[in-house]
Amino acid sequence: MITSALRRELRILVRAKGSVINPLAFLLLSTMLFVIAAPALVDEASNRPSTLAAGILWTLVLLTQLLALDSMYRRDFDSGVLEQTLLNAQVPFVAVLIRILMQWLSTGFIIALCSPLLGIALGIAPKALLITLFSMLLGTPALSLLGSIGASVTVGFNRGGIILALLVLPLFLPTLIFGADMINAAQLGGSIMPQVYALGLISLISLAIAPFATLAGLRISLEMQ
Amino acid sequence: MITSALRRELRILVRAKGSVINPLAFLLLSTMLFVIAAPALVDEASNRPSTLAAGILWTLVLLTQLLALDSMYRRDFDSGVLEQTLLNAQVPFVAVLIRILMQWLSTGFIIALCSPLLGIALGIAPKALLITLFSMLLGTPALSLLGSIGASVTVGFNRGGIILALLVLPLFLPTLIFGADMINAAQLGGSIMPQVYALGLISLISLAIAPFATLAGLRISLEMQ
Amino acid sequence: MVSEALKRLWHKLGSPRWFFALTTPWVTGLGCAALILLLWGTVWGLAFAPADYQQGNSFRIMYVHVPAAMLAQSLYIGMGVAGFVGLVWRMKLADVAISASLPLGMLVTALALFSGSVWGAPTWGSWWEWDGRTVSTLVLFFLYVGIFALREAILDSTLRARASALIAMVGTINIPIIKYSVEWWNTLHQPASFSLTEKPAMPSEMWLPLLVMALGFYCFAAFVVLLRMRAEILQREMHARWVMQWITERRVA
Amino acid sequence: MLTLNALSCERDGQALFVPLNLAVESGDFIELMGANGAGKSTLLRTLAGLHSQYLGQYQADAFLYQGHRLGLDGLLSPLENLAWFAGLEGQEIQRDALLDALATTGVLGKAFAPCNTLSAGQQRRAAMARWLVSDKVLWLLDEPLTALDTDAQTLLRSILAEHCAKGGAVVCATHSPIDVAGKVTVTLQAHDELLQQGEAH
Amino acid sequence: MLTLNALSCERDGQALFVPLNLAVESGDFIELMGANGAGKSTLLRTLAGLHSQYLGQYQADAFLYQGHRLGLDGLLSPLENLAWFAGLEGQEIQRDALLDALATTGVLGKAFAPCNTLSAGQQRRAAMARWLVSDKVLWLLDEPLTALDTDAQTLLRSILAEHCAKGGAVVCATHSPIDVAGKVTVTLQAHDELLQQGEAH
Ligand code: HEM
Ligand SMILES: Nc1ncnc2c1ncn2[C@@H]1O[C@H](COP(=O)(O)OP(=O)(O)OP(=O)(O)O)[C@@H](O)[C@H]1O
Ligand SMILES: Nc1ncnc2c1ncn2[C@@H]1O[C@H](COP(=O)(O)OP(=O)(O)OP(=O)(O)O)[C@@H](O)[C@H]1O
Ligand SMILES: [Mg+2]
Ligand SMILES: [Mg+2]
Repeated sequence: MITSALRRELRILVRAKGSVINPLAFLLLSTMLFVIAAPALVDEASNRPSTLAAGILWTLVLLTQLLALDSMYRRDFDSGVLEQTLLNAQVPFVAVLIRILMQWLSTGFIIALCSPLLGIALGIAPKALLITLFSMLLGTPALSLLGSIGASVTVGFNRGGIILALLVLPLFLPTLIFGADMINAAQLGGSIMPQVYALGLISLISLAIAPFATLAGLRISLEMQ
Repeated sequence: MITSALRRELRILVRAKGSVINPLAFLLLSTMLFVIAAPALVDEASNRPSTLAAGILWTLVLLTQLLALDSMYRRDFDSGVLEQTLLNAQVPFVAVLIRILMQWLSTGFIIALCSPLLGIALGIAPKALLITLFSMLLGTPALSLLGSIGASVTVGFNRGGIILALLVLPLFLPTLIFGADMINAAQLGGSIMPQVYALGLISLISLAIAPFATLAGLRISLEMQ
Repeated sequence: MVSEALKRLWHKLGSPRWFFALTTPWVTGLGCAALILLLWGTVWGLAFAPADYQQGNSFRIMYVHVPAAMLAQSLYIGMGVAGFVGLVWRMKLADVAISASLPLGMLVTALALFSGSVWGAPTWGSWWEWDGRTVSTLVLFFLYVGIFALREAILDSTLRARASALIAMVGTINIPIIKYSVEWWNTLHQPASFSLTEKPAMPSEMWLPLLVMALGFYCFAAFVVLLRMRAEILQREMHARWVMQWITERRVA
Repeated sequence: MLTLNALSCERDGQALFVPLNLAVESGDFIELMGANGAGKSTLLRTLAGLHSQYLGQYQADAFLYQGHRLGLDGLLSPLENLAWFAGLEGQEIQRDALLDALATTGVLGKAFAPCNTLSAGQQRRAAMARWLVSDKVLWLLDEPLTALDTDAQTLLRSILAEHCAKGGAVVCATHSPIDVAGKVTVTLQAHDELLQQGEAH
Repeated sequence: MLTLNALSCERDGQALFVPLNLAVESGDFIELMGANGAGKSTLLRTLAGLHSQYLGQYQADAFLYQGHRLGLDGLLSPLENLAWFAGLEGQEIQRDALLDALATTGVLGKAFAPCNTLSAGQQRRAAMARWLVSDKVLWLLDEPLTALDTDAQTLLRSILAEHCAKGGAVVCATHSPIDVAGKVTVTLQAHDELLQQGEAH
């Protein structure tokens, strides 16, 4: 069951290439917008380590993730694939987990890989770039996991996008805070261990809650038809 | 035809209350996230007028508009209302214009009304708050108009959200630049007339292009089925 | 034996009719208690408590602000618990409770935010400061708004109940995380010039009225929630015989 | 009312069916049949101007098109949908006339419920009510029998027959024959079938 | 295989139809009829566990459910969809068996095309192929005749008959009768009809 589900996800990823490239492109674009709209930002960063940059980067990652989450279950819901999955999967829990994993791979993971580049653009101190990558790797799973809960409940709505934002962004807050903080700590040369523990803990708690809550949410959405 | 179309739009607005409240809530939320992630922003603003704040405010408005745009034609497309509109409307042009007007009223207009509040939160100088409102009123119509073009072309895709962003954000750039600049000019006590002309011109040009381009885009999307 | 009795009690608890009958006498009691406590606390706090040696009279906003902020959190946690009960035992009453506390919770949170800002103007010199407590209250407000938006979006009552129960529950699990992280963030970035974390060393003439006000707020909340729950029950069970009976009895009386 | 001149629809540059010649006059009922994938839906969309890849020519009068997507807004009730549709065509809206139409198609009981709470057949019936208030003479219908119960099927037949009798015309893709007096059945022959028979073009 | 014990589905707290008692055994073919809005789709969704508002009890064996939404991913080809579905159920995937199934339902020619480029009937046929590879004994089908051409309708009948003959069971909501030997027709009677007849509960 796992291999065939993975194979399907990979095929869809390849066919709809957009799903990998687009979040990244959105992130790059909005970073660019920021730099254009607020050039003072980078100016100041060139003088001293910018604690602004880390916050802006993480916020943009959050918003990107949000945009990508909206379509997480929509296609499967509309086509009836979702109902077939929940009805026929040997272990629906695993099916949901695979979906979340793939969502993370196609957004959070890719974003993490490119984050040092964005860090440079925003003026994060070079010595903190690796930590930037690391904070993204640690934090973005929580975004995909918690986001999945919101996406599952709102997939039945036509105007889901923004209700999703309302439900999910408050939950993203701790990740944002610790993520940005970790980068800043690295920039200022302090210890990053507390933030590492915090981010790890958040991701773990999300992992414990999200698949069950998502399943419940999907069941509710399927009843809405 | 105009009255019945307006009546329908109003009814939908009332039934799906979210469409008015949600963009606003998203904007408030993302502003909050920003300030939380980058508290240095407001700290610095309290000392001297912040030229960052205006840019950030306008960027967030852009992103909010983007989120709202995704669902602009989606419901009508999926239900077949769109195809009936284009086939049966006495003047499809007017039908599209009404749709854009309502989209603006439920996003850009409301956002504009609340922009002074956000300005306060981001630390824009009090004397520039009215100009902030004014710049939003002048600039957001262009966002709805240009955004409508992108939304019309991408409505047939499942993963429209992010492709839409890629298509539309570059078009939004001039509005962003002049809008942010107008607020900054007001903060620094300079003349704002050049920016007023520029924003007005952009909105007018968009008004001239957008309905036709949207119609063409919708026709293309309808052929995709 | 005991488990049987417990089971029966549990079953009864789920019955709106039983709840309605049980709470009939409470309404007036809670209403009166709220009225008396609020009046007493207000008069005491506004007229008799001594002025603060630093803040003068502006500190009196505290008598609204602090109870409102406390109630805002309690109501959300209450909703989370109701959500859990509703999801696990499919108890209809749980959703009645959520729908009854939601608007009040939003209002009270808004009140805490508003009174805080009004208080901030003289003490901090600004309407808004980004600080641990202000942020977590703001986030709480958004959590309320999220559930509200969700409820608005779902037409079917059963599904609305399940969805909002789920989200309320997830939100409640996250509240400690959010609170902790926000406090951490604040301590790292904000100078502690206006820290609220230290309990102000207040004379008892100042905090006793606060206690009365807080009790008053809680009684008032219980009163409003109960009233709204009862109204909701009547509406949902409109066609049930016992509702008809209740209405005719009231007419006669 | 509708003329097809060696019309053949294309998908991805491939002609779908053997070119079609047809002249539909007032009062005609054309039953469009053909195997799955023969191109019926594509042909109807072409005639409605929603598909622009085709060979040959056609010319059509003012028409009403009913595809697989019904064109009902899920948030609005059937009555509101009908009112909007009538307004769209620039007709004077008479609430009673709209309710009459809904009563005829048997969804008066759901006239005020949001359309997304209607069953499949009820939605179809609501869409049918729209045909009754429209003043278009040429109807292009894609599988209108879908989801209709036996009563509604009879009703559909009588609505179509009446429309033709009043001087309208109907082109209707369907898989089960619809008994309307004087109907003409046009069967689309898939292009690759033709190729298989060795009559390559 | 499937037993219904005074089962009646609810929507918004209102019972839809007169409570139903039914025992479906291996080999049974149940044709579920009823007016539009009687509650056929809701009943099938309830049996599939997708609708939880109901009175009474039911108990069902492992089943296959086919609703209005086909459950085909538009980006994947019929073959890929079939392979995914088989994997989901934990079956060993044999590509040839899958292709055979697609050939049986007549969409071998489209086996490698993305499903969203298939016509309505072709998509239905692809979904039918899925029934053939599934090993579920109880089939719950909602209007399976929709969009099928005459060939496919015959095919559907024979597939259903064969499934029953092999010891399976079918519950099938439909508006046009399906000729399968030994079928039992259950007609849902809407609850409000009952009320109108004065037999209030
Ligand atoms: C919008 C701004 C503000 C917000 C959102 C806010 C929020 C809160 C919250 C959440 C609490 C905790 C209640 C509890 O114990 O559960 C609180 C308590 C309190 N707040 Fe505020 N506050 C704001 C502004 C202020 C200001 C300006 C002052 C005065 C300088 C103030 C003074 C207090 C005091 C004295 C307490 C009680 C502390 C305690 O007992 O631990 N607050 N506030
Ligand atoms: N999502 C929904 N919310 C509320 N009511 C609904 C919903 N879907 C259907 N209904 C109502 O429930 C009843 C039964 O609907 P259902 O779809 O089960 O009927 P059906 O027998 O399948 O009809 P059809 O033959 O038209 O497919 C209808 O009266 C319908 O209005
Ligand atoms: N969006 C599309 N892109 C590419 N090809 C398509 C598309 N839609 C349909 N086709 C192909 O065009 C052909 C005709 O499709 P069409 O939907 O017109 O058939 P139809 O006669 O309506 O069939 P049915 O009886 O199944 O409804 C089919 O072979 C189908 O595979
Ligand atoms: Mg077709
Ligand atoms: Mg049905």
